[in-house]
Amino acid sequence: MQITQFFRRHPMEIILIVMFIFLVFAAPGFATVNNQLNVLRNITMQGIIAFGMTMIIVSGEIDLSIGSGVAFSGCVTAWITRELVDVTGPFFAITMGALTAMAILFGIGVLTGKLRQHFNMPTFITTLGLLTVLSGAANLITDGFPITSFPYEFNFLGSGYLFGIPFPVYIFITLFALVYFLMNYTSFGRSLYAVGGNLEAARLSGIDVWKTKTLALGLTGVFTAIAGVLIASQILSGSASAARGWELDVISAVIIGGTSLFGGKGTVRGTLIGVLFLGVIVNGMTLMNVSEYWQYVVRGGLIIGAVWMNHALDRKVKA
Amino acid sequence: MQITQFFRRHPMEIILIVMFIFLVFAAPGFATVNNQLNVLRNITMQGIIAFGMTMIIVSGEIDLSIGSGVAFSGCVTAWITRELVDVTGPFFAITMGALTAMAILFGIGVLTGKLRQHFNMPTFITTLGLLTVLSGAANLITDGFPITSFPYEFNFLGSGYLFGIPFPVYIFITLFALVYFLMNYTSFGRSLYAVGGNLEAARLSGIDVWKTKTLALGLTGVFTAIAGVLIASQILSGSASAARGWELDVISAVIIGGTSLFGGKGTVRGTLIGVLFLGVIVNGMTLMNVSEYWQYVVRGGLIIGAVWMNHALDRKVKA
Amino acid sequence: FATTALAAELTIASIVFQQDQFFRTIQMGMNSAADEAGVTLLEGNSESKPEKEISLIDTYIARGVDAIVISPVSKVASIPALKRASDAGILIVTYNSTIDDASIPVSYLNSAQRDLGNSTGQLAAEFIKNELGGKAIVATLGFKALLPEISGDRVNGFLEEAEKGGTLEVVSQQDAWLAEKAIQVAGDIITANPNINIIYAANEGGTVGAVQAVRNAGKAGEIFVFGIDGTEQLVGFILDGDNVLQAITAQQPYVMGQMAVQAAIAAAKGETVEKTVIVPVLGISRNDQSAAQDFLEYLKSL
Amino acid sequence: MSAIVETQGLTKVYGNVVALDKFTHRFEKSRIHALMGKNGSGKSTLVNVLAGVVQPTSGQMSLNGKDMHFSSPADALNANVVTVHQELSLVPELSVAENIYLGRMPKSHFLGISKIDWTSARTKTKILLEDMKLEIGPDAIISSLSVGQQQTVEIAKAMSFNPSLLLLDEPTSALASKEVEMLFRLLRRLRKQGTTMMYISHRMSELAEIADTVTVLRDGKHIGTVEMAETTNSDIVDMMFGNVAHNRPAERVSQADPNNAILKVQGLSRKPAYEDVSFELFKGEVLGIAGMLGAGRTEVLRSIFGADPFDSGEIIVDGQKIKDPDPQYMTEIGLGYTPENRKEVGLVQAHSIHNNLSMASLRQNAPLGIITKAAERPGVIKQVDNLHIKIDSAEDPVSSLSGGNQQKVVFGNWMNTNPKIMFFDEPSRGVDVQAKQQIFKIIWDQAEKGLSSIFVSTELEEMLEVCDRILIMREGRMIGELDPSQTTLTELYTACMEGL
Ligand SMILES: Nc1ncnc2c1ncn2[C@@H]1O[C@H](COP(=O)(O)OP(=O)(O)OP(=O)(O)O)[C@@H](O)[C@H]1O
Ligand SMILES: Nc1ncnc2c1ncn2[C@@H]1O[C@H](COP(=O)(O)OP(=O)(O)OP(=O)(O)O)[C@@H](O)[C@H]1O
Ligand SMILES: [Mg+2]
Ligand SMILES: [Mg+2]
Repeated sequence: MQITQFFRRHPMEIILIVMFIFLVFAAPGFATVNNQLNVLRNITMQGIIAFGMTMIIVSGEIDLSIGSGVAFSGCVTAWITRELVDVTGPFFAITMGALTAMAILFGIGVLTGKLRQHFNMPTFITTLGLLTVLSGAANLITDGFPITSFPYEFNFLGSGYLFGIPFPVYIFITLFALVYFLMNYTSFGRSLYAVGGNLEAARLSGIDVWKTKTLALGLTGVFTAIAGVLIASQILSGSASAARGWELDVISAVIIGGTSLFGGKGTVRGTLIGVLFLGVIVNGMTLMNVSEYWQYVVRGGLIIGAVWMNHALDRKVKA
Repeated sequence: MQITQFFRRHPMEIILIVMFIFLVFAAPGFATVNNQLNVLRNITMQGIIAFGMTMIIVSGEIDLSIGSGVAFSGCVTAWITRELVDVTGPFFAITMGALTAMAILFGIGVLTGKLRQHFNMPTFITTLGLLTVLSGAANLITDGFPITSFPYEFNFLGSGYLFGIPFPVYIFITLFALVYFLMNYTSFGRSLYAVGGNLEAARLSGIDVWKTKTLALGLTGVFTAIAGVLIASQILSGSASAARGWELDVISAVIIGGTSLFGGKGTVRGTLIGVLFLGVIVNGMTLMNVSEYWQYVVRGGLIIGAVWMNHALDRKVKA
Repeated sequence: FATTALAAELTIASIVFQQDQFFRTIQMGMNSAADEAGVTLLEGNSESKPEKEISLIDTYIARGVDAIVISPVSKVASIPALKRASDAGILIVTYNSTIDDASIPVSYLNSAQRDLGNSTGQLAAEFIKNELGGKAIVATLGFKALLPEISGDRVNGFLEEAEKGGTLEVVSQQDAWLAEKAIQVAGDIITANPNINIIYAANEGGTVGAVQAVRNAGKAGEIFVFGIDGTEQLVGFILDGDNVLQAITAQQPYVMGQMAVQAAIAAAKGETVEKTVIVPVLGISRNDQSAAQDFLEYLKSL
Repeated sequence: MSAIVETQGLTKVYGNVVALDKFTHRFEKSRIHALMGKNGSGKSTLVNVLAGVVQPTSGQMSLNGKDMHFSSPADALNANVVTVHQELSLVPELSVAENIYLGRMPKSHFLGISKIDWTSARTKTKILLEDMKLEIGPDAIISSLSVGQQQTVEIAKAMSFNPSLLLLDEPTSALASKEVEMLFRLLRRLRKQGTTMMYISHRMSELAEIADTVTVLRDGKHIGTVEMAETTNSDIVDMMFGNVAHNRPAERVSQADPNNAILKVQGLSRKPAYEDVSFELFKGEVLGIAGMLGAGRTEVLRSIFGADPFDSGEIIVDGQKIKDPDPQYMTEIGLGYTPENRKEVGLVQAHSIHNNLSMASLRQNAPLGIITKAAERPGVIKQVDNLHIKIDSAEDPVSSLSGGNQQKVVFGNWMNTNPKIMFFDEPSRGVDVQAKQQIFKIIWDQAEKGLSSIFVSTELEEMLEVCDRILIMREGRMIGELDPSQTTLTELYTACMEGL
């Protein structure tokens, strides 16, 4: 009884566990500690952004520019590092670069929010335009060639281990906790839900709806920049071709986690499950050596299937 | 007075004309008849789909799978042609192939609608999953190699001329007229607006809201298949890598044309303008030999700028 | 330890960076070599994205493969992950493209990207000298936004050799690597520069598109296309009577795939392998129809 | 054109709530049957079942002796069963004409192709609207009309069907006297033509005028049916509430402090909605603004609250001039506003009752930006108790409440902010008699504690009952002021209609 209740209320958790158990037996090397740490590290970057995206989508908006945003911020960081490193040394140079990238993407998020506020421009289209602009900008910064200005030690950030756990995982957990706190225990977080649920009702209740949306967009910009720096650290360079197409992966993870695209409904806990789900699928299929083409079919099918299950069970609970 | 009125009501037309005049002077060869015909042919494929997408978006849904849909239908057509050509001759084989592709994509559109109806699955996520599935399927059909089963004559469909005008342009115009008629003079078309504007009100008024949405999705599937066949004809093969990323171009065109992403508002005439706008940008920049990276920046910026102008002027008219 | 391993116990991971027929053919070559030796071959695709590549490599490290056969996405961005793999005792073999740190791969097999451009360039130089009177107006189609380094090598390699046939005036350099996009871009270029007489496309999709665009414009016999890659469709264009596609340079992906896996197996068995292996490229020109015919037969036999 | 409706054990269950409980009754033809009952008693549910909007959990219904099974509203419409729903159901972006003929636009044929005949749709709409004496153009876009006007469009739409059974769920809740008269004229005409009608309203005064029978529901059960001619209002109230009713409000003394104008408005204009509006609101006062449909009351309140802009004029709160009011700032300095259309802008329908009751006080409860449910719970419990909101659990979505109970949530949301000044725009819309009294009592209690409020209602009786002072608004202008204790209903009505 209790179990079926749990199942109905948390279908994604169950699906994830079932898939996990299946892979333990079916995918060689899946169950090793090393591989699990790997999965964690691999989902870190998209996961961080997905946490931010959850806030955006709950608030009733969307951000399609994050793929280019990641590449852009890696390139900015690498570029500033290259310019400064001889003068200031690598540590300061990289810090400056990363902070600049965060500031720029925060600013772009805020600008997107302002365009929404003052001109009612859908974030869908603004960020779609930005996807192209930022990709072009990243290429212009690098002139198409990866900028390799980082010292080898920088690799630690994205690929190093601390107490046996990949370093980025700590960032991942910290940001998850932060967003969890924001969404559940702050007036900003509550406002996200209200604003996404009914903009006008929220406005008439004295909530600063635009500040709320804009902040969500800006914060996600910062998260995107962090992911970009981590990627740059992993590949030890700023590359304009990184992270192409991530927007769709990240949004998928958020939706799989039960967040409603129409706004007003969703949890970052769900997003965590969604991120793990996608991460485990990719890892499992690679380990099982599923052919490239079938991977596409299986992955798309599983996304549809998972969301379908989510909705089908949700209906049952309600009825 | 009249002119400022027109300007305010039809900002995109004006932007388009201004850009056109600019290009006449700035882009070598832009003003030639040949080039204009070229632009027309180039926008045909995305344009056809954009007409369908207008119906979908007005009805309050979205389709993100069309890029893969185009590739898929080209591959299906090529594949069936290869299997049948020796038995039936090329004409019948290609016809069969094209019809099969249309039927499959129509079916998938209907299925998407049914999932929305019965499980409240957002079309955003279903079609996002399909984007991946169809791409995988196209690759499985072709095993990664373009299928070159078409006779040279088939090239006419996508690249030939009739009375001095590229043949696909006739298809483009026919489908535009069809969608225009549907959206303005049929119950189905008006239901699209009602359903997208207020689903519950439409339902209470006795409109079959799900049939309306489903039909829009199915029809767009057919249009996507037609575009796929035209592309296959142009490149004389079925290739799984064709049309990647089109979904975003097509949606951009629809939004630039003034259709609201929230449903209930939009015209196919606007979409035509949006399609022309994007087509002319690409053509103009190529003619001016703008570097690839700058093209990205300019294109994204122009999309944002155009939609911004649209919204800014719209406000003025209302105030 | 690896030196005493039996081939049958080996697991080799292979990574391509794109989903196209070139890499598909490489995979077929790899498969045939793996089957022959009875080793397990895993297949992955990094989709030209450095972060996806890292994730694949890490997954294969976790799975404990014996060797990774890879066409790295970037000379530099791919180093850290491959170094990690190498440090974990996994043998690295690079093909098609490689990394700047030569200490990591045990072997590198390649048709140098520049050679590809050079080869078509040489055929073009000859054509320019003989048919165009030493003067050519040229446009190029690359894939800079996708893979800037390789695109640069192929385009510049072409121009460097083609110049030897006379004076070149390069009027347009654009990106277009998918056929349908290349039709549009090449069509636009032809409109902008009606006096152009040579279009060079640096990959298969671009070449198909360029040929179709010239046909669309009714400029067969006035504009001549030079391309890269030897596929059935392109060889077909060479054999076509309409005189549009003049020459292509085929890599030998099948052979390259075979040799890459063989090198990995050999290294895993402790045999010495060549540090660098150049897989020859094959220029195919309209002037030598029988060679083209032979090549087509070869393709069909794969 | 006529219809006898019979229901047999009709039951509708939502989760744990039995909204309609074995409802069995026969509704005779060519009559107007009033459905009465307090908020949440199941009236709308009955209508929704008859209209095919929801399917009954069990039970049968029949029309003229024939079983009817409606699986969708379309089925009901096909059987000539037409409904005016409690909540507005028009498509905002479309024109009046298209909304009226939604899904059944007139067609013409050309070369064998059937296409929509726009001219005919416009003409037919024009005739229909003129017949109803409405001054709305067929091409007007719905979203540009006031709520009252939209309500009349809905009625026009229902009329255009020539219904044999017409279900009216609080059609007058957004209408003023003139439009109510218009509606009643139409209903009488339909009755003469043989149409059977069910009529839901919380306005007792309307029953005598329009209803033939009264059917009372309580907790989803059929309590009884009486002939209107043979009953009195207090009998009906007894049936509705059992014997707990009849707490007429105590006479009250105005708490207004005429020396302390907490809110001053001077020369506020935004043409064409309103012009040169000036008035003062005193501390502790309940100030009414009366006017006909579209007089501009809502617009003025929204502008003061900062929900809409204004062109010129001054707003002074507590002696302080407010430059650019916006809802957030106004909330901060102690204003509150309950909007007239709760469904669209008053509530977040998908969210819990808890969240809706805590929305406006969010920032008050989170001085450092940090908030917990526990901190909000006392406020939630207080409002549920004070307002007798009928809920199962505070975590249920507010959309599961009946219309009247939703209205109470809107009200409670603002009470939780402990406001200094409140604007109540149609606070009693859709609220049953008893709940209405509760709401009024709270307004008065708060006034005693120093709350100043502006009260707007289309029901003039109510205005007289509640307010200390009434301003009259006509066509966007303040034209005068009345003392309710010195004014009869007729006088107030005349003032609104024709000026002072
Ligand atoms: N969709 C729903 N889900 C759950 N419960 C519902 C739903 N609709 C109505 N109810 C419940 O059914 C009961 C009857 O509601 P109904 O809307 O019929 O009342 P009503 O008599 O029309 O009240 P009012 O006068 O306030 O409009 C209420 O307790 C309400 O909470
Ligand atoms: N969104 C809008 N766009 C254009 N005009 C509007 C809009 N809302 C209201 N109006 C117009 O402004 C005038 C005042 O409307 P308002 O809603 O303030 O009237 P009201 O006195 O509150 O009456 P009601 O009982 O209808 O709410 C009306 O003529 C109405 O048509
Ligand atoms: Mg009701
Ligand atoms: Mg009003």
